[in-house]
Amino acid sequence: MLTGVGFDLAPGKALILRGPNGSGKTTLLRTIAGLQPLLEGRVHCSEDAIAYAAHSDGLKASLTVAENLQFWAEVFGTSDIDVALTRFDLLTLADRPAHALSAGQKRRLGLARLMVTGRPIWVLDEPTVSLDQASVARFAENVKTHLAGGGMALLATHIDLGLEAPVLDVGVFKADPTSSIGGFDEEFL
Amino acid sequence: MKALLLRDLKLAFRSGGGFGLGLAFFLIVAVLVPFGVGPENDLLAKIAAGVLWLGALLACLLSLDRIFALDWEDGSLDLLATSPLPLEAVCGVKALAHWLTTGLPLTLAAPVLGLLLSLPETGYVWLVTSLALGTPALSVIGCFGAALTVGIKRGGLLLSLLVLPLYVPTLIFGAEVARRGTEGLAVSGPLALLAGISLAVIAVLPFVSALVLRINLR
Amino acid sequence: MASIWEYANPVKFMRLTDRVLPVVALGAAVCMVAGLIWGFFLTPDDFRQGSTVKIIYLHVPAALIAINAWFVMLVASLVWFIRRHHVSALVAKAAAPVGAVMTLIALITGAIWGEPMWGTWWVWDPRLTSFLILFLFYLGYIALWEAIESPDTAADLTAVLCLVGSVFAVLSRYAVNFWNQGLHQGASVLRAGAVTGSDTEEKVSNVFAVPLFVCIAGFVLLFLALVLLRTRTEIRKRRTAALIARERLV
Amino acid sequence: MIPDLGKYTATVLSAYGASIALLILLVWASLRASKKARQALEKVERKDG
Repeated sequence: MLTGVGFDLAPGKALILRGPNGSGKTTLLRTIAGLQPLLEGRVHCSEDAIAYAAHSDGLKASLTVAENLQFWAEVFGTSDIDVALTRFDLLTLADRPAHALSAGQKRRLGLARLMVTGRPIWVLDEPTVSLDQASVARFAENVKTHLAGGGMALLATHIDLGLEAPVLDVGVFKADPTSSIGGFDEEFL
Repeated sequence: MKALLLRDLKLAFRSGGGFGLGLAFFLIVAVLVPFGVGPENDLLAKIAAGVLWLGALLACLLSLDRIFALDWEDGSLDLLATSPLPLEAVCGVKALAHWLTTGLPLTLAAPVLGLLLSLPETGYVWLVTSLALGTPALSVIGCFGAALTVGIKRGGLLLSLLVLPLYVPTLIFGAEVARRGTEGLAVSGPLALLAGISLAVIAVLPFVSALVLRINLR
Repeated sequence: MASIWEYANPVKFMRLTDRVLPVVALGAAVCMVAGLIWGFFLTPDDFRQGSTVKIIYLHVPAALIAINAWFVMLVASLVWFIRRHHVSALVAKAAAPVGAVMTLIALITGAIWGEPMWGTWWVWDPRLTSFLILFLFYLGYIALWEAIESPDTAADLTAVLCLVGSVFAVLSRYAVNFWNQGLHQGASVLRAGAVTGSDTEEKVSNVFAVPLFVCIAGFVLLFLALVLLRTRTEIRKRRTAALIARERLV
Repeated sequence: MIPDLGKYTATVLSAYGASIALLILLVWASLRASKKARQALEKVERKDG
């Protein structure tokens, strides 16, 4: 339910989305990831370039950490999960089933998935939820490495990750409810 | 795609996966029927093929809502939809996994349960053939129903209501093959129609399921 | 010449149906009352079926509407899918319960009629069985509409269900035909076709035919009136929801 | 005033009774839903001004 939003993202750069709850951050990210259709406008990037991570991590409780990650690696056609495990400090947990992980550990595993996708643009919705300070720092480190390698990141977050990234406040793009584009049935008004 | 198939199979076999539930249900149905209709072997022999088909169908129905609901809840479905796998392939693979974990075991178990219901000797071949041909259609149609109801809380009952009428043609032709085979009549007619339905739904419905999933993911 | 699609606009639709609905409703009432009274009081008994032939004035029109209501839903679903007119989706939604009730009437009158004719309430005749399956399709369709909260998602999903269901309904019809032939080979004593569908219509003489046509016209008009009324209800509900949503946003 | 229906009186009357009851129920339900929707809409529209 946003209107007039526009931005470019160059390789090696990140963009942070801010905005109060319900302002449309999640909707914007899902639209960019290709899960929701655009009402108007365009997204100039290939869907194949995007790795999307949302509130839920898509983990299977009865599979181990390594199996979970291996599955996504195979889906995305990559094979090396060790780097991702090391970077997110999951090596010692590799053989533990996912249901035995803490919330923060699950989150780390969910984020480690991004690395095995091998895709340049990370689209992240509140990636730091339930992470402790050390993990947040580790995650920020990983994002920086990803950017240094020519990757891009689009994050919706309220935590300062220490990234040199511009901040886009989506609150100001809120669609005027009396205009013709809205989230409800304008045809019936 | 292989990875997805292997993962789904692994999940089905691990604890809480529900594999074996369908088989157990099938067994219980076959055991309960004689209690319901009486122990006369003649009567049982006459209805065995139909009862086994109906039992297989209901056992199939039991695990349908697991096809997408679990992946929906934990967010995997979103991630799969943004992955390089086409959603049509995801639907096809999920239906295949469902068939491998329910339809195939049911087909293999059917002859054993046929013994319990004193199925005549002539019937075994055709019972297994018809189930082998028909259960894939049940899985694919069920996969469509599961895709329709994926976003609905407690959609299990609704899923049954939607899927059961769609099962009618498959059940009729499948049970007809088994019954005619048991009675020693020609089976080629219903057999061809059963195979036709299976092939048609396997070819078309994964695309429809993917369309429906995209609508639900919006 | 105004395009027919203009009436896909809710406001125009409401304005038009505001004038049309009373006329259709009146026509339905007149035809129904006239046809049923004519049929019930003023027609002779059939030499073979006695007074039960009077059930035909309910059974045949209800059965006709039962099938054609599904066709209406199918067409409306297609229009919604291709042109995204909300009114079309709502027409499909509005037609379903009417079709379901008509199916139920056809089934009940069929069973009541069958009791003295065939000596049993229910025969697994292909025609009757198909109607039972059709009734299940209606139930599933209505239940799916009720279960989904987002109206557009519900419209999309029920449209897909209607399309797929239509294919399977036709398939079931042939399957049921096939199945029953297999069961009752040569046994034609209880042939239901002789008393229910087309066979009768060929045989009915004018004495029965004219009131029957009046009844059919009455049922068609009643169906139209109910669908219009229910569509208007749905449009009002959507408008209410849209107004409340706007209020919350402002 | 009811015509002589012979031995099928109960059959014919029950068929008519059941069908007309169902039809009346359907019409009544549709009218009630329509009235409710209209009132709800009027309430919201009045508030909107």
